[in-house]
Amino acid sequence: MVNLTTKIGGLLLQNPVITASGTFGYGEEYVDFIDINQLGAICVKGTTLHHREGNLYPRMAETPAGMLNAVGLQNKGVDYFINSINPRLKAFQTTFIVNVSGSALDDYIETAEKINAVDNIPAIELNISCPNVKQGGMAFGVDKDAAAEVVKEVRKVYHKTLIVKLSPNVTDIKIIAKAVENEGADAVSLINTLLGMAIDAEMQTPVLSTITGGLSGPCVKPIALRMVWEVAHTVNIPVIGMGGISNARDAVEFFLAGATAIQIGTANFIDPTVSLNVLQGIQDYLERHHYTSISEIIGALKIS
Amino acid sequence: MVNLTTKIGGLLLQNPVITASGTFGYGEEYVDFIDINQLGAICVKGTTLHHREGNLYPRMAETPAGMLNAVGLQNKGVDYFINSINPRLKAFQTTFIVNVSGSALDDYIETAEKINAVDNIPAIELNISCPNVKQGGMAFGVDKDAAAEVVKEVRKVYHKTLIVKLSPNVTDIKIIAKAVENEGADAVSLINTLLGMAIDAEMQTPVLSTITGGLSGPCVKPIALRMVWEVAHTVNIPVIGMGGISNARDAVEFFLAGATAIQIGTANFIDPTVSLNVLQGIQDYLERHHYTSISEIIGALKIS
Amino acid sequence: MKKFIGDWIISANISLNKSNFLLKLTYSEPLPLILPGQFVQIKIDNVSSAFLRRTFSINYVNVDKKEIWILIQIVGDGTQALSKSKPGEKLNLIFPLGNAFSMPYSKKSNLLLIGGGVGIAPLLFLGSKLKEEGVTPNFLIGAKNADGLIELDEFHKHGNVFVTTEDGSVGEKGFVTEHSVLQNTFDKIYSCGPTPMMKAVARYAEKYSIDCEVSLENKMACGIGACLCCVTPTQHGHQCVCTEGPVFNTKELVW
Amino acid sequence: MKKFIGDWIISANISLNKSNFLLKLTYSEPLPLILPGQFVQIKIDNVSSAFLRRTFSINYVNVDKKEIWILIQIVGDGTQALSKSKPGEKLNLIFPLGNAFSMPYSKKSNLLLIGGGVGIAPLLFLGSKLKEEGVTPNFLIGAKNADGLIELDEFHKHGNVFVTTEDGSVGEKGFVTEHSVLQNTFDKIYSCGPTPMMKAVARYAEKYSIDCEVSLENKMACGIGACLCCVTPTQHGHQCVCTEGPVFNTKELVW
Ligand SMILES: Cc1cc2nc3c(=O)[nH]c(=O)nc-3n(C[C@H](O)[C@H](O)[C@H](O)COP(=O)(O)OP(=O)(O)OC[C@H]3O[C@@H](n4cnc5c(N)ncnc54)[C@H](O)[C@@H]3O)c2cc1C
Ligand SMILES: Cc1cc2nc3c(=O)[nH]c(=O)nc-3n(C[C@H](O)[C@H](O)[C@H](O)COP(=O)(O)OP(=O)(O)OC[C@H]3O[C@@H](n4cnc5c(N)ncnc54)[C@H](O)[C@@H]3O)c2cc1C
Ligand SMILES: Cc1cc2nc3c(=O)[nH]c(=O)nc-3n(C[C@H](O)[C@H](O)[C@H](O)COP(=O)(O)O)c2cc1C
Ligand SMILES: Cc1cc2nc3c(=O)[nH]c(=O)nc-3n(C[C@H](O)[C@H](O)[C@H](O)COP(=O)(O)O)c2cc1C
Ligand code: FES
Ligand code: FES
Repeated sequence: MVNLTTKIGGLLLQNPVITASGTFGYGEEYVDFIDINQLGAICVKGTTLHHREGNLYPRMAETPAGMLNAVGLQNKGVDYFINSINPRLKAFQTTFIVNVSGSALDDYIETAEKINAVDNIPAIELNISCPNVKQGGMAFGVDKDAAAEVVKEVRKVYHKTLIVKLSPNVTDIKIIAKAVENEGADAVSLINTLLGMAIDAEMQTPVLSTITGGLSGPCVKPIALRMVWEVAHTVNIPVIGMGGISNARDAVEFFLAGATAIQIGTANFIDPTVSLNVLQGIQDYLERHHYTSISEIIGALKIS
Repeated sequence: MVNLTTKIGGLLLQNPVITASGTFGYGEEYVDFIDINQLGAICVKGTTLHHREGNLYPRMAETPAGMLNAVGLQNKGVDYFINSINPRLKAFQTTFIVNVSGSALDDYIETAEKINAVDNIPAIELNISCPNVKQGGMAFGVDKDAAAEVVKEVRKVYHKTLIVKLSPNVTDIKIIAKAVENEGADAVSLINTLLGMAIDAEMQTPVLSTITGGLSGPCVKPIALRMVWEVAHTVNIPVIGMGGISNARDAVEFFLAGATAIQIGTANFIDPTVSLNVLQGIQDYLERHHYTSISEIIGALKIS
Repeated sequence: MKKFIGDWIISANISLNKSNFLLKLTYSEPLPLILPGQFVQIKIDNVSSAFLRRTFSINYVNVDKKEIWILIQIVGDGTQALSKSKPGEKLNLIFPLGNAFSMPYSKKSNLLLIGGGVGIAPLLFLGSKLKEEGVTPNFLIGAKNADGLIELDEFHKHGNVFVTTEDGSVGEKGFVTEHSVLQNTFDKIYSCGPTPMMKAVARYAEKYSIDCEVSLENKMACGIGACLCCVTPTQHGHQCVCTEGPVFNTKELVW
Repeated sequence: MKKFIGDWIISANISLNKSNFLLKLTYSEPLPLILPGQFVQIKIDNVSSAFLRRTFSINYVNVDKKEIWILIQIVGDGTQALSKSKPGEKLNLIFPLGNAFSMPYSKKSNLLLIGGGVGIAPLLFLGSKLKEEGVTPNFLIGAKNADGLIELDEFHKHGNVFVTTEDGSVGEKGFVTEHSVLQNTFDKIYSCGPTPMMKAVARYAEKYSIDCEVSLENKMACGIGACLCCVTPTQHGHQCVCTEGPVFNTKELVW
């Protein structure tokens, strides 16, 4: 039996397979298909200080080997999460991570502070990289000073495991990663979606109500893998890798590149059982290659 | 009969379909499959001051709806191009654009100067965005001051149509586009490849000899379209759009987003006749929608 | 309602006209409860341009045969590929998804089911259920022309059928909202079809204070309420068509 | 040599063992000149993971029947999909690509054609051509075991066949470079197979000063010299395997 446990800062996960924020609801949506208790963790939907209606429909466009979304952080706000959703989550035996989103510094701080007080939530993922809201989180994620500031301020009020989710829409993601590490992030997760656009040639209109949206799915995997590799060689905190992971082989690639855990997003839409299949596949890979622990392949890429 | 001619600075193209540098050799490679004289233009392989052997094999990895390449600007240098290749190109009736690549400012200047003296070459595409060579062009393309400087210096010695090819590996491509416009670029072309990576999970090695490489093909289309849209709304010079175009519908999307001409790259590998099929399809689209000129759809995206 | 993921076997693929076909699918296990108005998400293998699942209403359910029907219009690569699928092949489905049409309180209800184009799909199942429960439904079906009228024989099995065609080739000429059957009084209208048609029906229903339910077709990624892509504006804000719908009472919608 | 793009019809798909199959393809027009060692690029439709064309040697040409054979080993999604293709289906090919094995100067040449695994593919065509030109080739074929020996009957039609298997189940036990036929003197060796095998053959040829040509299998994007992805280091710098090769004289290679 291989050891699949993995550590993200002070947080010990039973295994390194996490479902990505915005693609797995609150986990409950998937209980008919899989035993979500077997997941390493679940990153819940982006949560903001106040209720948000999100963007207008249409919010989705299919693209080659991927999709664009422009959900725009629709959620009922952090208080609703704490009072009405979280109590139900306590029934599950997996780790829930709250994806904290915002459009202003104070929003992040206040939301993080509220989640800090929630017993059963041991970590937040600070989403400074959502491309889908005006004056949205992405502005923080693409500027090293802004990224540093939000992490610094959140760190003051948030005392559990702080994961910062990075934007791929930058010239040099290493600089942003380093900046948030310096301010006390316990881990970074990447990548969030890439800013993209879809056009309906016959209607001559954008497909999304917001014109641009966030690209995810297998199409982004090569970019995500490169960024995980770059960041893992830059920071000393754990890196959580994601972007297009659809099967165990993809996941292994991210571990080899240096990811301590991985997240699965868009692939859940095509196969709601994919996360546990990936978990099983990782275990099979480790056994086939005679490893005893997932840690043995993390960053193990051979460079000649 | 619709009017397909399109103007790039002082250069009039018979139609807006150009084959992309590095994917169409010198055009000669395709004469068995199509009449290359019918193309709007051909961007020849990246040409440097000196002969370059390029990167070690393997240089290619297939990815979901795309590919990574790490050719590394293999070419025999500008003098060889002028003396041994270009004389043959004079037999063709299409426009040849030389893609000028380099790894130092002086290389760009000297190469551009030499091409300036070549009668039958009315334009260069200044490649400040190749991700595949160490200290390579991309360093210029991701920094607005460096980009401005190389364009400024090349502009001094190059007096024909100067197209600057932009890198998508930046936080804000609009800033780079504006910077090169300010220094006298006649047009910008985008996107070059996105920096990506592929890993062989079983071998636990990178697939490419250079570890990272440039991503192209349909997978990048949403990103390319977004950048073309952003740049077209920023600069007043023509924008040549590319990235994943595989059929006429894709091409029309780029025109609607604001491209004055389009380039076709990776798709040539899958179908060596694709460029003329796209040309025919654009014509059909225009006729079907009762347009008389390609110019009528350039930037015609309807935003509500 | 519990959702499932599983492989179904294609038992028949029947071409109805140039652009419509009917898939009959059978399941290896007893069917779970499936209600009229619910839909499935089908995984399309081996079509590079069909990345996400494709969403289709459940056209008819035969519990004894462990069979469901899916009525499909060919519009793009995904539906094109499905049209070429052959009996014996497997299709992976997530099912049954979404809410359902509400069933009438009284067996005496006079019900009108208005469908246009492939939007008739869920109405056959709804009508068959109503019939089972002792209410004979009235189907009002609109199409461009005679060729666009599909499954009419099936509808005749379960209720009264009224038809309009835009070219007048069959039934009354014009749009569904112009059909003379509307001069009767109805207790409830159910509708599915192109949005302009459903909006016209909703306006008609509002005018005559008839309760009206429509089935929406928003673009979906997950189909199970996880991605929040498929929303429609309602009196209670954005709601997911895949979980709060696809059936909405038109009073709830911000149209 | 002029290259073509066109649709071929699958006339037969013959399974040879668990992982190898033979496709016979026919063309509607008279075949252009095709030489031994040349290859084709096949477009794989409807396999989302097969984005680029797949490259295969031409295994055999029958000009009269306007037919070519492609011998394929299943290694990934693309070849897997091809293995399921059915007679009557079309495949789009770019052909004929690359250079060719050089033919001997003299009809008295004693030639050895060494193939391993699916690398035997181009050697059948080469052998058949040599035979046509009056030179009886010697085929030396290596495989892991009896099951890995494919097309042996075809090779027997065109020359003398020698076999090694790693488990000794057929022919001599061991690697091709250990076979006793190598004690004879040869004027030229042609080889295609796994790189370690070809390197061993090249070392052998060098040791005994025998002219040696090998066929390389680098990863290709375009197949026609346009992308410069498929290079191999040679005495003259990087050369494209798709245009300067796939056949190289081992003297030219930097191995
Ligand atoms: C709840 C619901 C029930 C439906 N029931 C039926 C039915 O019974 N019969 C039927 O023929 N069609 C039905 N549709 C529409 C059907 O889902 C689309 O026609 C189909 O997805 C098109 O796929 P494609 O690959 O052929 O087309 P493409 O145009 O290539 O599809 C591209 C993308 O757009 C989406 N899309 C395209 N058209 C629609 C549409 N009208 N609605 C939603 N998404 C769309 C696709 O899912 C895909 O993501 C229903 C849609 C919904 C949401
Ligand atoms: C000149 C030449 C001749 C060849 N002749 C034959 C032949 O006659 N019979 C045969 O079975 N195979 C032959 N091959 C190898 C064949 O091209 C690959 O096995 C095939 O492309 C694998 O495709 P896949 O989708 O099944 O595998 P995947 O592993 O999914 O392919 C992934 C990618 O790697 C490339 N690739 C994988 N293996 C190879 C390989 N060995 N060589 C080159 N590219 C590869 C594919 O083209 C694709 O781009 C030849 C290759 C070359 C270059
Ligand atoms: C529909 C959708 C909604 C998303 N919502 C969020 C979100 O609320 N917060 C966040 O940090 N990331 C969000 N993401 C990004 C994903 O968590 C993930 O970073 C991205 O999709 C890349 O991974 P993938 O390719 O596996 O999907 C969303 C992605 C999708 C597709
Ligand atoms: C194999 C290969 C080689 C390339 N070489 C060059 C080059 O020499 N100079 C350059 O400016 N761009 C080069 N490119 C980038 C293309 O010109 C184009 O910008 C990019 O591939 C995006 O377009 P596509 O998706 O249509 O291929 C190359 C791309 C590929 C795939
Ligand atoms: S389709 Fe995902 S929430 Fe409705
Ligand atoms: S495969 Fe493109 S040059 Fe050889």
